[in-house]
Amino acid sequence: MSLLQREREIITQNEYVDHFDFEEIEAFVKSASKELFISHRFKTSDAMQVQPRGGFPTYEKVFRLYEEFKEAGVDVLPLTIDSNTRLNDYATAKKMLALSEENDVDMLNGYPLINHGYRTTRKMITHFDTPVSLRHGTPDARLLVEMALASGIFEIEGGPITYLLPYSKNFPLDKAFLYWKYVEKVCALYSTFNEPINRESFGPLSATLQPPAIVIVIQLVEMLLSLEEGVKSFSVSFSQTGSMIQDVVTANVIKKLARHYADMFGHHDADIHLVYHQWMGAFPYNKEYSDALITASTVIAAMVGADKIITKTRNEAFGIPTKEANARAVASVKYTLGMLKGLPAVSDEEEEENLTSMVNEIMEAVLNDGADTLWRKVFNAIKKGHIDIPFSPHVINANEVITIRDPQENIRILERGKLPISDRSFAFERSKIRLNEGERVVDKIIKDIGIMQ
Amino acid sequence: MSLLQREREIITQNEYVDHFDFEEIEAFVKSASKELFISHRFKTSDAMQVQPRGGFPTYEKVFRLYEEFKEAGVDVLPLTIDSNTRLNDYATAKKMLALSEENDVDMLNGYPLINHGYRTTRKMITHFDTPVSLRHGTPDARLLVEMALASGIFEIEGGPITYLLPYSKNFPLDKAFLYWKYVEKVCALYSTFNEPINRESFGPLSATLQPPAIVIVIQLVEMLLSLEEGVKSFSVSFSQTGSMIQDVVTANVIKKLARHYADMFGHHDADIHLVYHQWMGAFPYNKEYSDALITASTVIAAMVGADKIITKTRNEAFGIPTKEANARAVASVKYTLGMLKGLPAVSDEEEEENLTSMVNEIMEAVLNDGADTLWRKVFNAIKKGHIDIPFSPHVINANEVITIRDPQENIRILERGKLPISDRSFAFERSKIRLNEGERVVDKIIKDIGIMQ
Amino acid sequence: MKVVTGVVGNDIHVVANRLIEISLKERGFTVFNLGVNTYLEEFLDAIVETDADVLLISSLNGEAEGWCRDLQILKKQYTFRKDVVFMIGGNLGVGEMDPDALVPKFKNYGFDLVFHQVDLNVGLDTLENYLKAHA
Amino acid sequence: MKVVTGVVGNDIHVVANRLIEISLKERGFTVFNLGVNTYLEEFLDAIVETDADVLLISSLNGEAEGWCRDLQILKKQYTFRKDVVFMIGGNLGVGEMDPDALVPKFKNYGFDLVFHQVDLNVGLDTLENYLKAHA
Ligand code: B12
Ligand code: B12
Repeated sequence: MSLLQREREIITQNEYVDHFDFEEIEAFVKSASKELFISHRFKTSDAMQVQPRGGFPTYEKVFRLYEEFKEAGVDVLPLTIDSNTRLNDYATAKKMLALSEENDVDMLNGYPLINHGYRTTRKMITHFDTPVSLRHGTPDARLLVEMALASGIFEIEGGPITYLLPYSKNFPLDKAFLYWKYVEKVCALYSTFNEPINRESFGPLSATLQPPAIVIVIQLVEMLLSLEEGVKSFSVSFSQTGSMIQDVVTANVIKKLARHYADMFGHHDADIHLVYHQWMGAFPYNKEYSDALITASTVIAAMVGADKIITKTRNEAFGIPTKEANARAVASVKYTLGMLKGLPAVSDEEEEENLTSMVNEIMEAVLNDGADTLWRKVFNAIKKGHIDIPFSPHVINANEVITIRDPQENIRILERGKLPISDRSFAFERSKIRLNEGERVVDKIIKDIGIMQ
Repeated sequence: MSLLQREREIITQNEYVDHFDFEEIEAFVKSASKELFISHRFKTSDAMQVQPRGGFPTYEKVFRLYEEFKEAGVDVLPLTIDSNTRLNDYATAKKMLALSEENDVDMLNGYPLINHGYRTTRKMITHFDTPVSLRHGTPDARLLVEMALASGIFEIEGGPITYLLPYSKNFPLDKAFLYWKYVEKVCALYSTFNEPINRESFGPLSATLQPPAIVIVIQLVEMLLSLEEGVKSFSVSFSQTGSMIQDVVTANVIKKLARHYADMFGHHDADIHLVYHQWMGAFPYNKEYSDALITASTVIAAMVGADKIITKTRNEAFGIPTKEANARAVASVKYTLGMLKGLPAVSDEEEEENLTSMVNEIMEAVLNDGADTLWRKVFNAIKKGHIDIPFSPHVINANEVITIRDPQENIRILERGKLPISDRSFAFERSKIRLNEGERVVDKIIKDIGIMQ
Repeated sequence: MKVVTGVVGNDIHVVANRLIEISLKERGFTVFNLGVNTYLEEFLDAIVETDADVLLISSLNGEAEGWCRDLQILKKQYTFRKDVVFMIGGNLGVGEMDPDALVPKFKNYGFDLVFHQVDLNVGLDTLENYLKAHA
Repeated sequence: MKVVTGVVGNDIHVVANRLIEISLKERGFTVFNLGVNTYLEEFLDAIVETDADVLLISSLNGEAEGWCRDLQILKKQYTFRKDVVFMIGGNLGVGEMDPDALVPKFKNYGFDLVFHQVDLNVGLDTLENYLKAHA
């Protein structure tokens, strides 16, 4: 028995888990419908895939949510996991699930996949015969991902950085790397059974004034860490910045560099896709404006040529959306994408050059670290502040980089902290910034956070 | 007394009109608030001006409509005239206005300006102290325009071609030219009193598969006919084509050529503006999709760099919108424009070159006609089919040009009829068209009309 | 079968009218298209002149009611075959209307088939079935 | 005046928290920011340790109710000044809630000032007025 398999047996032996029948699961995946694989969909369709967010505690409510989504023309279904499960607290999740089932009140903010188990969940997934994407935010997602794959969920979101630095205050980063290494390995293994499992990184990070250079670096390293373990289909992602041209530039650069670095590391056979998140920052407290924001961001997604778009709802500022609001957004995004035609190929050479330089400068610093493995290099880069995410709640994050918006609402680096970018790149960034006479940086930041409100 | 003034006295002596006090009107215009002039607004603001459509029979209802619009942040108010007035049938308009006032039911589809008179209407216009745009569709608008200007309405939409060929079956075209000549002259005269009166042409035409080359030619000739009489501020316009790139190309070419032809005819001092109409064709029977269409078209307006946008509503497919639906669209368009930033400068050289050539080829043919005056040359061009509007209901229109959409939904010329475009330009157009195996043109046209539904 | 068609009143929305002509011809009808901006009398004259089987009126701009309420009276002044089918469609109200209220109203005015915001082909299918049923 | 602040429970929405710290300092308060992901006991410990005048809790992700319903019980286990102002704000419900129902609920839990989906500065203005009134 391989080392990995021994680990898997331990991980899946858990008091909240029914016996894991690895053979049966392998047989299931081998004969699973191609329709369940988003990697297959990417190969066979040119259309931008539309995926909402959403999850409820009970099987019935998720089932009804999926029905609503299907009616709205959804391409990819989400399965969002509750926060107890994310923290591996299956006992609480079990209790709350029972309460939710008895009282018809939601006591969990997502689907407790461990407690439902793969035998039950698979029924739903195969019933809808549509790709499902696992949305969680779990630093230790080993059991969760086993359960997801066994259920027929063939896209796994997350990564050691993107699901940690924006989502956690003090979960140890080195552990996160090792737990995700396991996840990558299992995904790679399953990818040999049928169509590839698709892994997706979470580019929005803290969703607040994130500089594209840092977002791209993190996308690239999570991609490399995944491909290194044998994953063959990977989606890099980012979220709407607030400036149309910055979105376009970010997309052009990330597409180019993702391919470049994948090839550089010998992963010529890996498929790489681009996912665009609709505005992830603070939404307006006005549902009609939120509708407009959702449509405008759909137009931009089409312009940047994303392979998948992840949608928001008109309820975003208020709270967790109803299934109706969620389906409404899907239908409206599908309509917009269907109607939008004649999209121009846009670019801005100077901006693309500068962004490319910054990403390459940081990547060089990361890769030149003395550690023996890639994950350790990345770990060190974060510790050194070479990778530094504004508005991360995590204690390991340097929190020295400060970003503000220029007059076009492009996000610019005002303080570079320990970012290993060249003076030239930094000067370019600074040259775009305009502060009004007497305007304080903090007031500008507050304004810049609220641009969509 | 000048010839024009003699004409004016005759026109304004009408049994439905109270005494026209030309001196008092001149004094009013001379001292009128600059805020009433959109030409002044264009000079002093960079923001895209937002203007809805709308009008009701009674003073009170228009007043309440304006209040609603102001609350939504409107930039330019519309005054849409009822169809009896458009046909100079003031007797019926009077009767219907009385019925509307008595019964609180609208018996007219717009505001009967002649019956209300300028003394009353001016109160409302000056009260709101916001530019008002006259929207009518009247071939003989002489009295109507006198009344509008005397009321403080300092933007006049329309033109001899654009308000005739899409709006009428058999009103004589030569008369339309002469009546509009009068309108231009009066506008020019008033332009010397204070800020210039702005004239605006109606580029959407029949709003159905209109080829940009024809739209632009018509915009140019109406502009020249207006500037020729001394008008100093003119807006050319067009409506969303269905292809983002075609909108951008159309805007780039029309801006360039409008300036070019104005200068060529010596009108260096004329200000020229660009107006973008949100989708003017068939709307979806789904209000949420209509919202999305309205937002997407706002994004495009921002990309083409329009000076003014004219909005639609979510009720478009159903019928005349309520004031609430109308104000909602204004608020949402204002939000979208405020939030959209970092717009790229887009262009497509090859397309722009071809469109420029087609417009110049047609313009050359028009200007080379043997007639002595510009309006006669244009009249002859229409009679000869050198200018030919698809889906015009007018008997004089040649109806030989057939347009269909290419795979990017660009509108392309399939049959050129008598259009004087070169074989090269025509070949370019044809080269873009793809008909599916066995697909009939008429089925394609039906599909192409319904792309937004 | 002969069909007289056109758009009633001061309405100049010509797009549907062009499509109607094409569709009717395709379905094998002989079409007399009076175009937009056609008054009720002109339609009735045309029925007489052409000995038509069907009158197919469009209205889009909201004028339908104003023009059609006197159809019954007008019909009496003309002599034509009893079995001429009167049909109207398009956008039959001003503003947003309840279709369930509009249809009976226009049937009262003397129309056999009434279509408010109904797709053309659905309408023409219904017409063909109606003609078969009454043949 | 000393303020203890932070985000309660497993909530990691840090943006408002950062702004709160800055705004409080600007208004002249001495700030002890416990950051995101802070449990109720930690807040109460900090009041004791710092002898704070105000406890300002944020909650964004909908967990507020779950964490705060036992505040009264917990308060009894601690000894601190009677006049400490308890304040909470952010997004206090799951899904879309009626603010008129939420505010009394949280007042019952033992909060003096409750702000559901209310702008930060409005909340801080209210706090300052409250402090003046109770000085
Ligand atoms: C950015 C964001 C994120 C980022 C957070 C990054 C980070 N580390 O900070 C990411 C993407 C990581 C994230 C994750 C999650 N999020 Co989140 N997120 C948002 C979002 C879009 C904006 C929040 C924000 O930064 N706003 C800007 C700041 C300045 O404003 P604010 O936080 O609203 O605070 C203002 C006021 O509330 C007030 N205020 C705050 N505290 C206090 C205190 C007092 C006393 C006063 C007076 C005022 C006050 O002052 C601020 C300025 O006016 C909101 C939705 C929205 N509002 O549009 C959802 C939202 C808060 N998130 C939500 C959820 C559920 C989550 C998740 C649990 C699950 C998920 N959907 O992925 C996760 C996990 C988080 C966890 N464990 O808690 C929900 C909460 C649901 C509810 N309450 O019903 C929201 C409302 C989205 C939604 N509609 O579903 N999120
Ligand atoms: C294009 C258009 C115009 C163009 C018309 C160009 C031309 N000459 O044809 C222009 C810009 C010039 C125009 C002008 C006006 N228009 Co207009 N226009 C439209 C628009 C956007 C699309 C119409 C269209 O071409 N649709 C495509 C065709 C193929 O579809 P259709 O006409 O809806 O017809 C379908 C069905 O109704 C059906 N059908 C039609 N007839 C029949 C008959 C039968 C028997 C059956 C079964 C089916 C059937 O078959 C078709 C295919 O399915 C509509 C709104 C909309 N629908 O989105 C407004 C609309 C029809 N217009 C309207 C109005 C008021 C006007 C104006 C009076 C005033 C103004 N707002 O400017 C003017 C003046 C016109 C006049 N004197 O009549 C209103 C009517 C209001 C109402 N009924 O309550 C509408 C609904 C817009 C609105 N919401 O205010 N218009």
